[in-house]
Amino acid sequence: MAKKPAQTNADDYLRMYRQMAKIRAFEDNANRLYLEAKMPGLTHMYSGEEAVAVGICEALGSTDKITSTHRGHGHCMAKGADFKQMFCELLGKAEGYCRGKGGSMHIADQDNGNLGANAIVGGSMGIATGAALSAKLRGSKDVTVCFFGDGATAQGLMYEVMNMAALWKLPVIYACENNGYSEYTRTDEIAAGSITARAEAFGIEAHKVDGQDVLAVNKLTTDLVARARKGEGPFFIELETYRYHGHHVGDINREYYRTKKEEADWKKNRDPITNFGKWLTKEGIASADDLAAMDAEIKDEAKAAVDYALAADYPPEEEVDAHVFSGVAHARPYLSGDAA
Amino acid sequence: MAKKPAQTNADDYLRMYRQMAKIRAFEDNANRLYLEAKMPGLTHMYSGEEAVAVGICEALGSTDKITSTHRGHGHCMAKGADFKQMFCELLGKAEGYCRGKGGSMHIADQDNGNLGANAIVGGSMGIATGAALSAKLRGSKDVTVCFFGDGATAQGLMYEVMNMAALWKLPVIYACENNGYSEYTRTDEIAAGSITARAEAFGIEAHKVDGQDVLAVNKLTTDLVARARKGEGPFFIELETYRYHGHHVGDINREYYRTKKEEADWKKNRDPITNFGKWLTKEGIASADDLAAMDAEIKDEAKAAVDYALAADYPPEEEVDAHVFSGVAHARPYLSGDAA
Amino acid sequence: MSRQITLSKAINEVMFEEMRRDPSVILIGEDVAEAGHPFKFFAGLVEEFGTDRVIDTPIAEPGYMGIAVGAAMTGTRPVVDLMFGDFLYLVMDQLCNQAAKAHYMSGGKLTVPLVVNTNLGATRRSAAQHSQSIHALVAHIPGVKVVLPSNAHDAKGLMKTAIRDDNPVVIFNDKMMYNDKAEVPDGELLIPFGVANVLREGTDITLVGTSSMVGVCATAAEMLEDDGISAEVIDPRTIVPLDEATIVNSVKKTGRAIVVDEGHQSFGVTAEIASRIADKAFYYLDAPVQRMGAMDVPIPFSPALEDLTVPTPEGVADRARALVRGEI
Amino acid sequence: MSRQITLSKAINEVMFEEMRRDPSVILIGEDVAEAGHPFKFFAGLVEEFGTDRVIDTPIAEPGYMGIAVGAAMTGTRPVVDLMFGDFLYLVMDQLCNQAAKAHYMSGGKLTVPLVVNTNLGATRRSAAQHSQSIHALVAHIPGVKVVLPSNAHDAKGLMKTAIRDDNPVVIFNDKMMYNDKAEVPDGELLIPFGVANVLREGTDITLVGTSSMVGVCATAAEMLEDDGISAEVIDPRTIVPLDEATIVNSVKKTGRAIVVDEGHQSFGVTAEIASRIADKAFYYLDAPVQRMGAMDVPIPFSPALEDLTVPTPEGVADRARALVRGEI
Ligand SMILES: Cc1ncc(C[n+]2csc(CCOP(=O)(O)OP(=O)(O)O)c2C)c(N)n1
Ligand SMILES: Cc1ncc(C[n+]2csc(CCOP(=O)(O)OP(=O)(O)O)c2C)c(N)n1
Ligand SMILES: [Mg+2]
Ligand SMILES: [Mg+2]
Repeated sequence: MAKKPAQTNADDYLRMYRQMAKIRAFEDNANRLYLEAKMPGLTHMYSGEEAVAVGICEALGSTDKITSTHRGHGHCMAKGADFKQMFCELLGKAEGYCRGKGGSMHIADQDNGNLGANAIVGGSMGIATGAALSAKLRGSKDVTVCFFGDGATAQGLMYEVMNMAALWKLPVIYACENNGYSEYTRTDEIAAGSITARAEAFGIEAHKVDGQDVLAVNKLTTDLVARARKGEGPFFIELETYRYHGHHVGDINREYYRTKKEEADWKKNRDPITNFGKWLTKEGIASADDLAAMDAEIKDEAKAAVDYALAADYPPEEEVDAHVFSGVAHARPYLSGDAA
Repeated sequence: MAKKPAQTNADDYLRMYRQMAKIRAFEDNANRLYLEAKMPGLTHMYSGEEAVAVGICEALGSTDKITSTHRGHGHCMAKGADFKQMFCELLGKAEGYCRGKGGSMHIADQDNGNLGANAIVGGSMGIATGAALSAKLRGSKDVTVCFFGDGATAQGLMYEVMNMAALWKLPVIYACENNGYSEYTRTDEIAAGSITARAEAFGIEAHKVDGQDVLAVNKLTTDLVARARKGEGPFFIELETYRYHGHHVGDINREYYRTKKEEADWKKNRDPITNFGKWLTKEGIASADDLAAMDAEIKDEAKAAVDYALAADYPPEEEVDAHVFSGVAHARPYLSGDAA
Repeated sequence: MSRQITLSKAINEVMFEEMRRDPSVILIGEDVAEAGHPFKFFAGLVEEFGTDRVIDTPIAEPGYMGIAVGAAMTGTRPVVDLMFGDFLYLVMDQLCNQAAKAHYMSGGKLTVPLVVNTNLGATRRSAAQHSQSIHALVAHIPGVKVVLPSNAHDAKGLMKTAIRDDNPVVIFNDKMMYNDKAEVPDGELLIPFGVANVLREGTDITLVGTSSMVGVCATAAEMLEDDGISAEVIDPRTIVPLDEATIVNSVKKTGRAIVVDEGHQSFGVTAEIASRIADKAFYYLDAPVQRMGAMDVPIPFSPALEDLTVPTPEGVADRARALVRGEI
Repeated sequence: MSRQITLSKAINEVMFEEMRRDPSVILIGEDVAEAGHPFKFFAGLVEEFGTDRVIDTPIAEPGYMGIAVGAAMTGTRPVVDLMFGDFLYLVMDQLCNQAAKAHYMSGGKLTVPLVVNTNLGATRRSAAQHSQSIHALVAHIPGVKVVLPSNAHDAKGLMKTAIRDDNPVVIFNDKMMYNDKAEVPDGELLIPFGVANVLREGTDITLVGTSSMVGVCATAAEMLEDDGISAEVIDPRTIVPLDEATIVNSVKKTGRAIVVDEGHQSFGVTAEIASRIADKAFYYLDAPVQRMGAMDVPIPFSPALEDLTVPTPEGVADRARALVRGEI
């Protein structure tokens, strides 16, 4: 694990704020790209959940690993990704993190320890657990965080890998982002009993935390990461949070499954960025003007990255059968036995 | 649910004894057929676990359903199957329950409510839960029991279907036959935490019972079945039991994973048939001679059925592509578009 | 009475009509009730039939697939919705080891009347895990019937037949076709399995297309007409069972064939159909049977790459011209 | 140094040699440690390499397959044992949606060096859920290599290549072959993928056999020799990638071909290979390419029925004679 340079708390706090603001800016731009029909396909917005990704990823070093979800932009940014490569990927451009081959639902950023978003709900739970197994076997101190939604707790894979993680004491933290919905269905309609009790039944220590409070999330995670490094894992965290947008950008009329009042209430009273900004000013760490300046700077940076990505090139046609196999330049001739 | 005729307790007890003795006799013959190379393939012996199948199935009516496992002869007999058709199936003969197509690991006996054994560990958990859903939707009062081993608790499918069974309050009882081993591995090496707590975490009432005590099993199950019929299900039972033979008939040298002493101990002190026989004589329900006579009669019956099955015909060759599709006499012409 | 409706609407009608006709028909899947499915084709069902028969599930595909198998064995006829065909991988055990084999393994005792409603098709910019056409996998497993409607009319007639079939049937609709309209009769419409549709008769070449590729072949045939090439276009409609006779007889007449399917080309549907043609029409062939499937790569997200992976009318027409000219 | 060992022993040697050579190689599966696997081919490994590298798992195939994918992405080279090929259905999502696509979807960033060691083959009287040969399913998915050894020698050389490959590779050994012996060199043996083995040269007909069917074809070729028919026998050894040239060139020479594989015939391996031959050797063929796969039925338990479902040497020889005599 690459160690971060020593920093004052104030720096940490400001970086957390900045990271949350960057995620929000990214999503606002992504949504606009969709509305202006400049984005291929659909995407799932992380807005409202920023404190989860940032609180957790700020407790990790750059060689620690995460696995992400269909709602993954936040995780990716929080783990250190930059605007340009992310927007390029979102638009299918060659300079994207995955050379345009992955898109929104598959952004991976191996250099920062992000093993990839996943379009299969729950699909990365094994991968995260395997990364933790690998760290343990290789004698690395890296910890892996597996992000997934409340909806993913219905997937059997989760119980299979939690069982093994518990038996083998793996340095993995399962982070359940409970935003109250899976698609258009409330969590209580799809999850019987108690989510944390399910982890506990496998002998895994489980916690519940307010996912809108970046400091609470960060404090808990920092503690659990340290313990996981010492071999005390695995752990489970359920984070109560909320997505501001629809299930995906095209999910506009939501009233049949949740009220406008509920949405307004979360935005008004529980916004992770606003509330953390207030706390920063109250504590005298930053003035309102400082934060406004930071917001403006981030918006400009995002805008510039969007413009860059819009103008960037698509991958050349010959890349279509590259990267099918590692070590094989082009899959098509290879598959018929030509050259190995 | 077809109601059983009213009976005295003594009759019930003697029938339970008889059912357990029949299972033991079946397995002894199956093992002999294997050792004498008269049986195609391998099979998994239920000997030692008889009180589980019998205690549970005696609490069910004939239209109640069960799903069974690779170690399924006991469930099948306990649910009402007869020797002849079972031995015929075991030998791949046309008069077998499945016309020889299923064999030991797939015996199904729909008429007695047995939806089939399964060679995929945990593979029938969805089927059992679906049978319960169907009963509920159709307004039938049938209850379904899903048999599976401790090893099967590692399969994610179990958690997926328990979640739905709990959400939908289905009349299903999950019966975990914990015989201490899955193949050659001790249960504590493959199951973290607590098995019953896992069910409880989904809001499912869970019980643990001595699987060698047919009366205890039967009493608990009778109670839960009645409650399930009233819509209070699902339920979960963990039954502590033991298999006397190896994982399958070919698993002869077992000392690397369990001691001879442990095996001897279970057989001597916790045999479900011996102990229940002692109780019956102590209570004056049957004399030792009565029981010996019953045993002898069962042995003869089993022997006759084996001889019958050995002499019986294999299915005719033209059946090979029958039963691929319901309503299609022969799959081969059908698949190429000839006649529907 | 001419009436144009979308494929989504056709599915919707089938469900209404069949659920009214037969109370044992139930619908199971994610967000199929109040939400009426992400693609909206189940709108209104829960209001009429209630949550007992229109059942929203958690995101547990193996679980509810297994539940459907058990429910099918015991007196109901479940229609299981699988939101994306790509999720078939998750239910393969329950579909292929359980549903497909139960009737056979039980010597005919158990039956599993069950429909899986799912989809195939790329070019929605949905990337590799939401763009697959993996119907060939299911077609390889004995005991499952495989239905590939190519328009709203057939979607209705085939789905009704599927729901009344006593076996597991998997229906793959093309995602890109949900909003395409066709003339569809109101009420009863049953299309038998194993009967191909000859969309267009021709004498020079046979184009066999499935699902999304039927339209591609039809467009290619029009292009070819301009060149004076007469193409016969055949849509098998079901690949298990497969109407071999119609296809083979057509090729016996035309002497040339291209088989087009949106699944990956290697080890896929084009191989099966092409090799049956090459065998049964061997002595009538003027040129080798051609196969055009999706490129053997995971479907890329980038539009610039994705569009290269799927056969196009131009590509089919080019290949046909080359065949007719004797260049292959 | 002539040395005959069984296929089981070959697997055992590979694991010892590769785990010694490369500390990042690990073994994961059910009862692979103390028990040394139900088929015993991992005996002794845990004693030398310990439970850190020889890892017994619970019966959770999707789970440990997923774990292997993550471990492969992060510096280890897992060999995943899947006790029966039939359990592939359970791991399809992790294998086909995750392992197979990660390298591509990440634009080459992530690599998944992973081997699945599993099997195929019927006639063990194990019934429908333990007798399948479903390698065609995996072969259809881009991103996975598929290896079908037909003897102990190739099993060793191909498995070593697989472990050193940076991609997901699935090896299917024939269950009936675990105890069959062949001459196998001690120590290093690497057989490249995509290079077919011509077992026997011939001039009248080409028999292409895979895995269990290589022996069947070889026996058939001997029978045919008695009739004065000279058969060339080719074992592709890997079907992804496929050595098309060797097969096609052989058929160009002989003018006739039969493709034999133990997977179900429809939508399976025989279709792919036969249709490539029928295409690429079209102008050289004297008769239609023949396919012989397992019958399109679930494998029945009863010996009287099971033996009817799989191609036999007699059946292959009969078909070959008919072809050569121009009866097909
Ligand atoms: C295996 C699988 N099933 C279904 C889907 C379709 N789907 C995509 S996101 C989603 C809801 C996920 O809910 P949750 O896990 O709570 O995450 P959230 O969207 O709330 O962040 C569903 C059903 C999928 N992508 N994968
Ligand atoms: C999905 C699957 N994985 C592995 C196997 C191989 N197998 C057959 S029985 C068995 C052990 C099952 O243990 P348990 O569930 O405890 O049942 P028991 O044999 O003890 O009755 C295993 C691993 C299988 N049949 N199916
Ligand atoms: Mg959610
Ligand atoms: Mg057990």
